[in-house]
Amino acid sequence: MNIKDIKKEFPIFDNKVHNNDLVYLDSANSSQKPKVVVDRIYDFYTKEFSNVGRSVHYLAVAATNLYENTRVLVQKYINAKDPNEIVFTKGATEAINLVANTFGQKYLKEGDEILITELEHHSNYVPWHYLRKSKGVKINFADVDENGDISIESIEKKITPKTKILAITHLSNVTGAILPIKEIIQLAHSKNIPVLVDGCQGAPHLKLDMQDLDCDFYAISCHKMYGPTGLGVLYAKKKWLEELPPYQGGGGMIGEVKKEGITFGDLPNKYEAGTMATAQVIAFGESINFINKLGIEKIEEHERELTKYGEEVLRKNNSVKLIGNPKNKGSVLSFTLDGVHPHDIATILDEDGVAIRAGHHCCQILHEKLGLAATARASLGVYNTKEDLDQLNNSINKCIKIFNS
Amino acid sequence: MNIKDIKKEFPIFDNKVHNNDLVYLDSANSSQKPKVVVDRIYDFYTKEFSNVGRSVHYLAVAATNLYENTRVLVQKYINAKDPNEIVFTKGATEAINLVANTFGQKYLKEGDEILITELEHHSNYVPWHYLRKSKGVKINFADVDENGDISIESIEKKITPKTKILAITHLSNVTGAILPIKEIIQLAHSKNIPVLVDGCQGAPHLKLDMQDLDCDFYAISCHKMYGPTGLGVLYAKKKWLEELPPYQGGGGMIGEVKKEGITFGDLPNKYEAGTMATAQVIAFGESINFINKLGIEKIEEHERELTKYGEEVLRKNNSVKLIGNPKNKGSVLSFTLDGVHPHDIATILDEDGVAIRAGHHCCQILHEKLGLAATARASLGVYNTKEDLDQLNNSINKCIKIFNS
Amino acid sequence: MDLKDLYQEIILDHGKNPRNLGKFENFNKDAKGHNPLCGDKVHVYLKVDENKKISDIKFEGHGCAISMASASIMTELMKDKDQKEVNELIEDFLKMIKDNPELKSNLISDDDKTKLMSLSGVKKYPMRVKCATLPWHTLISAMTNKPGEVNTEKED
Amino acid sequence: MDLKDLYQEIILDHGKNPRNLGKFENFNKDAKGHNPLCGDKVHVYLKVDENKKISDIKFEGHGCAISMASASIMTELMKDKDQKEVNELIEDFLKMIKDNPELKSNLISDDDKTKLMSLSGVKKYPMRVKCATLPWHTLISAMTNKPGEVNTEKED
Ligand SMILES: Cc1ncc(COP(=O)(O)O)c(C=O)c1O
Ligand SMILES: Cc1ncc(COP(=O)(O)O)c(C=O)c1O
Repeated sequence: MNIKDIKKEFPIFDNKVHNNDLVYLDSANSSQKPKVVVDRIYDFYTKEFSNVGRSVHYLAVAATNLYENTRVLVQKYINAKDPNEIVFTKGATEAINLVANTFGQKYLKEGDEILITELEHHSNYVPWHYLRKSKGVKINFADVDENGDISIESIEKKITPKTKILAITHLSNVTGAILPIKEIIQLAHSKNIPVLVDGCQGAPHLKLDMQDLDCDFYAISCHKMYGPTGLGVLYAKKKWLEELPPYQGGGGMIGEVKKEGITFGDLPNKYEAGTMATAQVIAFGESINFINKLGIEKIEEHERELTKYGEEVLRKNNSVKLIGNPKNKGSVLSFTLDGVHPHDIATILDEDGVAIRAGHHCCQILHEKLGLAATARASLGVYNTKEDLDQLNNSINKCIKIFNS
Repeated sequence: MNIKDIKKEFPIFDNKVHNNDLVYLDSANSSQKPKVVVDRIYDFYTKEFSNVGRSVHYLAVAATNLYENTRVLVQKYINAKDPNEIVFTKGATEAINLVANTFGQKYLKEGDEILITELEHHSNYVPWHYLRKSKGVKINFADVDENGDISIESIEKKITPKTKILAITHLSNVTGAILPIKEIIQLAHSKNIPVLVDGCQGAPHLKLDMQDLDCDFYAISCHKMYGPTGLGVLYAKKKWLEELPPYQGGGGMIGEVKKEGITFGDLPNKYEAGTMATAQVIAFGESINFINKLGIEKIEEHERELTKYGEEVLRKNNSVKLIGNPKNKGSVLSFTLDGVHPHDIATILDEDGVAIRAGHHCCQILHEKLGLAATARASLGVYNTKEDLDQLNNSINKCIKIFNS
Repeated sequence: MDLKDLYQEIILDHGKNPRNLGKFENFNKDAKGHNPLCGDKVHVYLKVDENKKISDIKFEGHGCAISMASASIMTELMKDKDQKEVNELIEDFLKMIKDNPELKSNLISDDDKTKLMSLSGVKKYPMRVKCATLPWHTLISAMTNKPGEVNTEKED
Repeated sequence: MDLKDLYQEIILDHGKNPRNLGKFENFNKDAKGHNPLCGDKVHVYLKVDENKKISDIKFEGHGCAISMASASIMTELMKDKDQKEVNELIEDFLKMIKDNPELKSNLISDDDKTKLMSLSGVKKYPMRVKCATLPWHTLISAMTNKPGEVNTEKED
């Protein structure tokens, strides 16, 4: 597989959009799926389908093995110590809710502080916000700088003796800033503060090593990682999964159930209540295989080159204002055009088959700070090419022409 | 489509299990998927994939329409008043957790009582159990009778002035009892008690009419309804969805997000935080279409006939002890054999390609009451035939032979 | 080409230079509208006189060309209309955006109809319909003085 | 046929008439094992003497033929073994069930080996391996006197 013609592995690109080739620049929202992943879903449902873990018949045994196999693939992919540190959820949003809810229940009390940043996606703010009401905690925000970056110092400044947990993004879905999370985690740990990393944009684009990073929690969104919708991963250090209370209750996560009380199952079952997203988990194994086959290092390199090229092209375009100029930028190119609202940009680009996103990208706090109600965002995946970025620029010029004629 | 040869619509039956035809009798656990549903997933991912609701580009618009279309299909299928009364969740388990959590937060306080039954699946007990600890509520259990049935009187007996909510199954996944829920709901409402119905086994087998039933909440598991894994539906009366607090927090469910506070979005967004199971929701639309094409009344009739036949066959077999003899029995045949443990039965049946489930079926309370640690369960779907039940009986006889030789 | 229908001269003009933008002192009704998915916001201010006639109308807000143009044109047309007329116009507009090929009301001149029909290009852009209708729903709120915001996610 | 390997005469016999079933008065170590997914339960009681030798061993519980036979055969073989021997036998058995084609230990007679090897039929039935190993993991707990239950979901 050559990364230059990886588009062929993605059947979506055989389709036309408004009679044009699809130039898909919305991968930060959700990535397209390689054929192997879609085929795996098809084959599973048509040849192997069964529920996992509960029946002893042939199909159930096979499905359970496939399901657990993905857990090991994910473990290895992110270099976690133990497969039981991998919890499947319905999405990264649920993963963060799970941590906020159970950590809050067990460890937080009135007056405690949670530290997040101004860069955070709503998914890494709203779940913590709930604890304001239920527990009376306070939420502090580390300042984003004028480059759309978060520095170690900005975190340090907001840590107080009451800070009980730090929740921070790995890669901003608006400015593209890749945060120095390893150093930030070291800092937090030196003050005994556990760290949750929102890895939605990190996991699809950066090589991960949980043991090296040493974070306490890491949330992954599988549909942004060439995987199926309706699936997320929570990595958590084993000690947390053992110490925290369970989250949702239901079948499969219990030990003994009596009228007077209930004991809970061991890992990994404790956090996987009810019938899980079996087909999606199994197919996600193919997403990991797909990435592994290309090599995440190769993907990183390819995307770094593309991001640089995209920045160059857009900076040369005088009408374009790029949002964020972080030290270390990954796969996200947000921008505005003078006199053209991002929604209008998105509509006009779409006519050329160029799919981008416009809006606040679930980052209202950041947009308020930037003084913008909305931005346009082109975001990259493994299948993108320099030609895609040239087309983006051409279509941007068309917007300008329409609006300034 | 003739219901007699509906097996053809399910590709799984083209496969052999241990060189035998698959006799799938584990539908209460999870149903097999018709080709139309699997094809829909395939087509969506390969031709139409995009995230829902957030982008204005072509694919996103199309996906959003497809997604919302399923909401309307579900609304009509269960005759809800308003499509916004349909909330997509990751499963029935999450649906019940959502209600227990938010209802508990808002309305329950120490000393209040929750009424469930001895028939309930762990998914309709554990979420309520959490409120014991967090709120100091009490859980009461309506008695199951010797037929594995729940009578209106057994509910009435356990209602007290402190009962704040009733949570009850529609169709028992062990005894097959179809409960008189309409009358039970009337009774509860006459005492101002809202009712959650665990419809996991009801929805795939019985014609539903939310406006007629008048229940407050109804939980559905899509994978048991010829749909994809990783998806559930919560039906809730609009007034509840408006009054209750949100559940998980994240993108898409907010109104305005500021550092000081957050307002939440309107229905249906309020309860759908983060990227939803887009592909699964869209494919589930095809499950509903599939059922509608056959006609749920036809399916009911077919399954009633099969259940009756299965009961007859098994009652004639002197070694078999059927579990439960409810007034109104649906699609579930649980049994034991003297001297053969259910797990051994399941293994031996599996060798013949007969897939059943053995264990407590996530109903430990009921099994304790029955004085059994485990039962064997054959459960039916639209694709089953009388021949399947004959094969079940033959394979049961093989168990007996092995164990009594 | 559809884009030309969507971004007609008149839309671009009203989008860039919205009429009646701003606030005035003695308004007696107002309402805010918000589309949480995209962030568009509009705040409509009214002065309704004793005869239930809109004697003044302005708006504040930000959003795409479509929503700004829609608010701008709407405020132009609504001035001096009484409650009944306002309702008729709103209904007519919303129906046109949804299904009807044309505007039916006789309350406005043919020129004004042409102006309003310039917004009909959104019909081919389902995600943009909400941009065009947000100011109108907000006007409904303001007229009926419902407290709080109009949220375009609510309707249809 | 594989089923014949799984349900050998000896398994069926021990499954129906488990040896050492019950409890005795003066046990000094015990542990409970539980497989929450299927409900199998076993409770192992030991009397370990001053030389760390198992002078008595019994079990209570319920479960499938495989788990009952496994507990029955295990208790027969463990009597009068000292701690080191017990560990060696457990390790040997668990390895055999997982990978090894045969038992390697020289602590038991060929007849006893044959008896124990009768459980090897589960290798072809991955979901049933836990049934065979539950009593053995519970014995480990009892020997090391870990508090609480052994839960087969924990290992591998
Ligand atoms: C009666 C009943 N309730 C709840 C559930 C849980 O459904 P799910 O596992 O799909 O969340 C099931 C199925 O396992 C069931 O049969
Ligand atoms: C940085 C970030 N965090 C969280 C999320 C939420 O992920 P999901 O919607 O898959 O739960 C996203 C994606 O929308 C994101 O980009």
